[in-house]
Amino acid sequence: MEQLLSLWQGSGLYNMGLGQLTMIFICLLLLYLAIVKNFEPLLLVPIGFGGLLANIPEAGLALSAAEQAIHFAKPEVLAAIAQAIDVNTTDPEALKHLVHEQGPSAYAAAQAVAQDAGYTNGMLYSFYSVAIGSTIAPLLIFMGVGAMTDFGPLLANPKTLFLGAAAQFGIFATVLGAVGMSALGIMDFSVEQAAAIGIIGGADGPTSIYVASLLAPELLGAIAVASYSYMALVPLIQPPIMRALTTPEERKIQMVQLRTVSKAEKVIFPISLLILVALLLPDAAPLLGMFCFGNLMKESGVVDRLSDTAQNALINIVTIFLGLSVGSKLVADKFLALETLGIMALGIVAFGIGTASGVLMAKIMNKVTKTPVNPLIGSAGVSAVPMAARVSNKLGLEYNPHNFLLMHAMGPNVAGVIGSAVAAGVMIKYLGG
Amino acid sequence: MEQLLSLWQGSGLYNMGLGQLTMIFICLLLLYLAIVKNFEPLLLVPIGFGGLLANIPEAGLALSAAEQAIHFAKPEVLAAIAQAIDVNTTDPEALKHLVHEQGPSAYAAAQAVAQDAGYTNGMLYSFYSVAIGSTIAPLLIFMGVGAMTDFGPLLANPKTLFLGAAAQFGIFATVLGAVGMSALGIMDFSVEQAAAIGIIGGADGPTSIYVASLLAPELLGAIAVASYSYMALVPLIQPPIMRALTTPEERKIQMVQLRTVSKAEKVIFPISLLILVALLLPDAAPLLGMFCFGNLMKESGVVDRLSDTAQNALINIVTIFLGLSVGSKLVADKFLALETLGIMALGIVAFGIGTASGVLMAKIMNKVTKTPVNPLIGSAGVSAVPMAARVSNKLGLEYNPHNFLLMHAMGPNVAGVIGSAVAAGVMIKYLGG
Amino acid sequence: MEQLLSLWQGSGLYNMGLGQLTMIFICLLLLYLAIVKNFEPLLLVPIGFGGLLANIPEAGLALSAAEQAIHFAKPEVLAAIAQAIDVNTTDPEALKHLVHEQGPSAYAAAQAVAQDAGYTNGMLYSFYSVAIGSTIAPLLIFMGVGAMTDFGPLLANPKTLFLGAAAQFGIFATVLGAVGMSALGIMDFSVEQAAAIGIIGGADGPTSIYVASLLAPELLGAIAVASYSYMALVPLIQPPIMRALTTPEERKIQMVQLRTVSKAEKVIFPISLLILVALLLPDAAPLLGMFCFGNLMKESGVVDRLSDTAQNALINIVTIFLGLSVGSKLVADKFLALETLGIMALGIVAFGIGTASGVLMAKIMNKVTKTPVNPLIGSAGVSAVPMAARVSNKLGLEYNPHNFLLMHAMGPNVAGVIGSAVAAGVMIKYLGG
Amino acid sequence: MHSSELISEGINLMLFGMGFVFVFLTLLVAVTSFMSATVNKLVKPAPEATNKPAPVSAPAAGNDELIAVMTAAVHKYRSGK
Amino acid sequence: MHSSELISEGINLMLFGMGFVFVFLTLLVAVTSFMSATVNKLVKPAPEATNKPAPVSAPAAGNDELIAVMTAAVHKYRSGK
Amino acid sequence: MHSSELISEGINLMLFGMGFVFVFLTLLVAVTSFMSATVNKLVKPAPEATNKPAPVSAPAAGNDELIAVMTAAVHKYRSGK
Ligand code: NA
Ligand code: NA
Ligand code: NA
Repeated sequence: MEQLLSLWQGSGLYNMGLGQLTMIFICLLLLYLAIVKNFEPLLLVPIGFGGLLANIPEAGLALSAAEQAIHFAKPEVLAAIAQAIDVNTTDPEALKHLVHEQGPSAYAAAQAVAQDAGYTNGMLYSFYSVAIGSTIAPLLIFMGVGAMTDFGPLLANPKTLFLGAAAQFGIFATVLGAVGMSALGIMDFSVEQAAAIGIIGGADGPTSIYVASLLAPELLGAIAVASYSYMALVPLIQPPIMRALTTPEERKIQMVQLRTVSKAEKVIFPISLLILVALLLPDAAPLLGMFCFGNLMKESGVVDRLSDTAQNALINIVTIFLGLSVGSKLVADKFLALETLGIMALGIVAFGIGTASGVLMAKIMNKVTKTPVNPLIGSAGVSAVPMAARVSNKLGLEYNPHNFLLMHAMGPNVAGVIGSAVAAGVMIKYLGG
Repeated sequence: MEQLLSLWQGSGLYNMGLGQLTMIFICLLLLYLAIVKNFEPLLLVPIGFGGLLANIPEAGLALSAAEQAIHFAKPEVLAAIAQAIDVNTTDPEALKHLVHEQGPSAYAAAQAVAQDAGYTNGMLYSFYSVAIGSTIAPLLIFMGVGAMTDFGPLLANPKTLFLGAAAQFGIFATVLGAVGMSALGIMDFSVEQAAAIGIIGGADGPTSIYVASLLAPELLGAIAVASYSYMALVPLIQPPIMRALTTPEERKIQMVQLRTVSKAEKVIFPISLLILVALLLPDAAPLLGMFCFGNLMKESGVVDRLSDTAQNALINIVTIFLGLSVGSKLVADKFLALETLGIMALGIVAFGIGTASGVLMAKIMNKVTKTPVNPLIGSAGVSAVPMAARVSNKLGLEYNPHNFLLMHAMGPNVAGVIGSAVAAGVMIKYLGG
Repeated sequence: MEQLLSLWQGSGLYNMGLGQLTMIFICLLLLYLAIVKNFEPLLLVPIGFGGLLANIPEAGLALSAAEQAIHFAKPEVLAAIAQAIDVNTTDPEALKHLVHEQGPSAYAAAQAVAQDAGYTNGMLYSFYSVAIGSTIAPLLIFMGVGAMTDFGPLLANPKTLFLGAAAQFGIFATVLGAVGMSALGIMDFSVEQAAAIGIIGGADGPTSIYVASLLAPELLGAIAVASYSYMALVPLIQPPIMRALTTPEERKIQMVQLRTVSKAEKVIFPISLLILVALLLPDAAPLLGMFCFGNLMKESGVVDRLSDTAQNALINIVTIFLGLSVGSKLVADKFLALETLGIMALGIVAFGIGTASGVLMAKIMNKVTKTPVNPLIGSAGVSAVPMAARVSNKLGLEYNPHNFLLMHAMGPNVAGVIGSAVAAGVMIKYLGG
Repeated sequence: MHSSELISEGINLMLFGMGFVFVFLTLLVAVTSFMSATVNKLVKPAPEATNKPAPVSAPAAGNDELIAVMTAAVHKYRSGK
Repeated sequence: MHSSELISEGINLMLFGMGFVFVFLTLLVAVTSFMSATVNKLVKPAPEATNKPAPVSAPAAGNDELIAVMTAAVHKYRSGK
Repeated sequence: MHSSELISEGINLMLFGMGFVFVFLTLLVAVTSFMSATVNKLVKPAPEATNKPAPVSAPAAGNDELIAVMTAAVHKYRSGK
């Protein structure tokens, strides 16, 4: 009888909180968008499912041993944890936060106490620590993306790098917006959080996750969800902005055929880029270093088996764990906050401003240089590879059925990847250093 | 000369114990069964080879740094370890056990002492810690199995879930048998150990390993070997029981053609199952969660590259490490015990009772409902996917050459996987909580 | 303004040292050799790129948290580290070395201090710890190589094992050379370092890295680079030696057709080899154990999916991390030393002596036994699979266009792999025990 | 643990365990049947329609030749193959 | 942090950030253009020559039938496929 | 370490090392030859018989069309492909 009762009291139904219920619906919505509406399913399926797992009451899959110990709140364990992290309170709610604020050594001590008391890390917590806490997963994804990227169009027309630069204005404008909202008292974002939110405007999932894991891990769930959702929405977000800022004549501009790029150029480019990073912005080295490494493996042509693995088995394995790990951050007390609404709002603003800046930059370039640039490719500078380039192409064809902009738009598109990684490096340098 | 002597005294020949020799023969037997007799070779080849490695004298591949330090028994190191784990003896035999009994922190302290003294973890010990100690390997195998499982036949005929439920009686009857043997003084199993042994009757390798790693890691080697051996023997174990419990007429029963199952049902099923787990039995969430995740990746059809990786590269990599890690538990002092014989005996009883329960449940269902159920598919409820379903089919054809039971038997077959995962969750809740 | 200054003072250009600049050029040279000259690109591309990353000023990608803390040298952090490792100095240069010399516990304490002060492990340092510090990466590469190796030619003519034995003389002669140079005061190698350098003569990358990681991690970068560079140079190094030691008649010797080898022999061979290792040299068990495991997976024919993964996805993933990790050791203060020149010189001597010993052993065998052995296959005993066997074949064809030596040379070639793994085991036993 | 306690623990575990397994799977039968009924009512015929969402199916699709031009690998990755 | 400080931090970050992004990418344009010009002067026509280094291309190559005889897997690994 | 010690260590290592390598590989020659002789006596002709155990070869095999019906993936996994 006692056991029956314990089974019932340990069941999810008995323990389900309103927050968890809400989060479960949100995760089901994410799965719906991913599976039925094809919203970046590679990430949103694992993220959504990870979110479901993280919100199973009492399972504690997203909690560390110490967090579980605090959740179950046996007085003697609470006391031991309080002693281990050298605080005076044994209130569970207070300890929940304090255990993370006393530095890594104190946290390790609390973990040891909890493990001695029989608690273990939840599965998703372990995934998160290994995949994101160590920053390794986004870096490996970036390596794989590098191995899939063709810099040919960029090398044929390096000026499109300016479009990739301009589109990063979305990032920094959003940072300003976020601190502005905090200054006005609407939200309560720190500068670090504002920076992590801004990077959503970079339209690059792994970059967003990498920056958020370093500067604002508490917002990582919302930032990743916003980032991938808006990337999926690029075909809806960008066209109105592109139309508003261009005249029909501009949209019909035909661009000169891209020159052929030699193999040697393609091999040397990732090395040049890395050296430039090394000289100017060491803080972007992990991100751009792995990106260049992946690209060099591809372009060198002598390590095809490594390049294939980086593009397939390895990136797929990492994507599974990255997604589940991000999902572990979709727990009610972290996600169901006003901040998440702010992040969603700021994220779409960031996309919009980035798109606009790219288009306007293309118009400026048209004023300054003689080779014509169709401003529709400017919007591809936000990255969201290759969706944004495809959008440019589609709009171009609408106004001039012989004007294939796809390859032209791939230049700013990959430039946008570099641009937001550089922006990420600046922010880490500025705020994390 | 001195070095020659040390080489000789460090050689395996000089140090070979009778136990290790016996274990080497047992492991060779496992390899023989796997390679020549095709007994679940995917697991038994790595397990057998891991067992060989683990029994190499003096190599200590299956030992932690602390265990190696205790094995080599330098007095000052023993004293330091004794102090680190706060016990009064420096007797190596005693320390060997005590070092594991003083909790994780004490063990970590002993490890630090041993590492400072120059000892390192053996290769297989490291594999075990990462793969099984963390419970990650069986969970990833389960994810891969989920991505390979087709719930179509189950969805077409959900009542076959009852067969999967009934077959779990083998598990619980065996638990009772194990505690009975202990009560009679024949064996000395704790309830936790009895539960881990019972799960052999679930005929599901990863579930067995997962439960054993949580409830009775000291028996993991024997349990895994029994589990996979008996799964390979299903075509020998089941038919006599199936014949004994059915009449020729029953065996000839033809079942109605299964209806087509829509894609949407297949996509929603793993999510429904997960939510039911979340509501009723959070302790089964890691196991069934990963299973459902794998299945959702497969059925959603939008993340084929992740699903392919989960079914191939990832599950293969994990299988290699899981097998070697299980092999690390095939060391003489843990395996060559009366308990192992008990486990082997109980394991086959579990399979037998499970088979019988499934068949009998099908006969009961035939009494209660009007749609006919061939009782031969009941035995497939033990899982052992897809071997048990194939056995049902083969016996069916013997008595009625037009009666193809395979697809009908796949329903209870996959239901058995869910059933034993639920049983595992109950035991973890009941005994581990 | 302050921030601009900090950006500039944190840039690579401002902080670039001469050593780092030199190392960057060396790494570019390695990439050039790998990509353009096809020098073992599978390893040298990741090693070279890892070296570039490791030498980015201020990025500290190859440094642990403690090393970074010492590099940035905040007085209070230095004091805390000094206290943690129980030394009296706070001089950064001194601490840099002391932190590694006080044993693992002290190092862990220093790491904890550094992490509490906000420093984290560099990316490449983490890769190195997981891949090489744990010795797992070279072992997995060896498993994959085992799964790719065909022992057929060796089993058809087991006497070629003597050639593989003889060629290991290069290893031990080089050890003697290295200690000789130290005795003469030209270099300053310890016996452990000499042993690790000698293994270069084994012409086996993973064996070299494994031994170096155990006996002389501080030389690992130079040893790995020498090992792979000389393996790529085998077609230039070996022919002159082979010509000098053989007469034209000897080079024309035709060898008897190899007999067919049965599947059963191939399956039993890796098990026999492992048992011999277990009986005689437990210290070679990890290396040869994983090699035999890979080969058994391949030859058993019942676990093809595991064998395929070991030969493809898994070995590729491991190669990427192994290469980057080795690259992390190409930092100026460790690589730009006289010792590196000594290692390069000794390495080529080792290759040369090994080649000569193999050829001479073949000539001796020709004196002793009646079945003729073409001495050109003796050089293949150094391993460098399959390059050295190809060189034997090419030289043989030059002198007798009907004399195909390739399969005959594969015997000593794979024997050389076993031989140098045994040599590695002896050294680890002798020096590490 | 006394042998009688051990036995009673075993019996308890058996009763609770089997009971729970049956309750759980019975509920699963109910949920599944209900789900199937609902889905089949809503989705109705064409079960193959949901079956294969066009591999790319991004709103921008349609101009297939162009897409073929695109960096094949990135494309492959994004489209979830 | 005071709200005015917060705003000024944000403005600083925006100015430095966008400035740096432009400086960096401008330099990259310069480096890339220079690199392309140099490479194309040096390497000249046949861009496909460098493209596909013969799969083995070890100095020992040439006797292709023989190589075909070789243990296929080891070969495949070493040749970087 | 004194240079004379160092040298003598080096000589020791060389002697022991080469000696052991030869002893080990000589034993391996013996073991291998004995193993091959035994195996070839026992297994006799048909070397290809052992070569390819039927891919499934589970006692239940035989009705191949049926097996083809089975969930392809699970089957593939279990049969060790
Ligand atoms: Na971007
Ligand atoms: Na089961
Ligand atoms: Na060798």
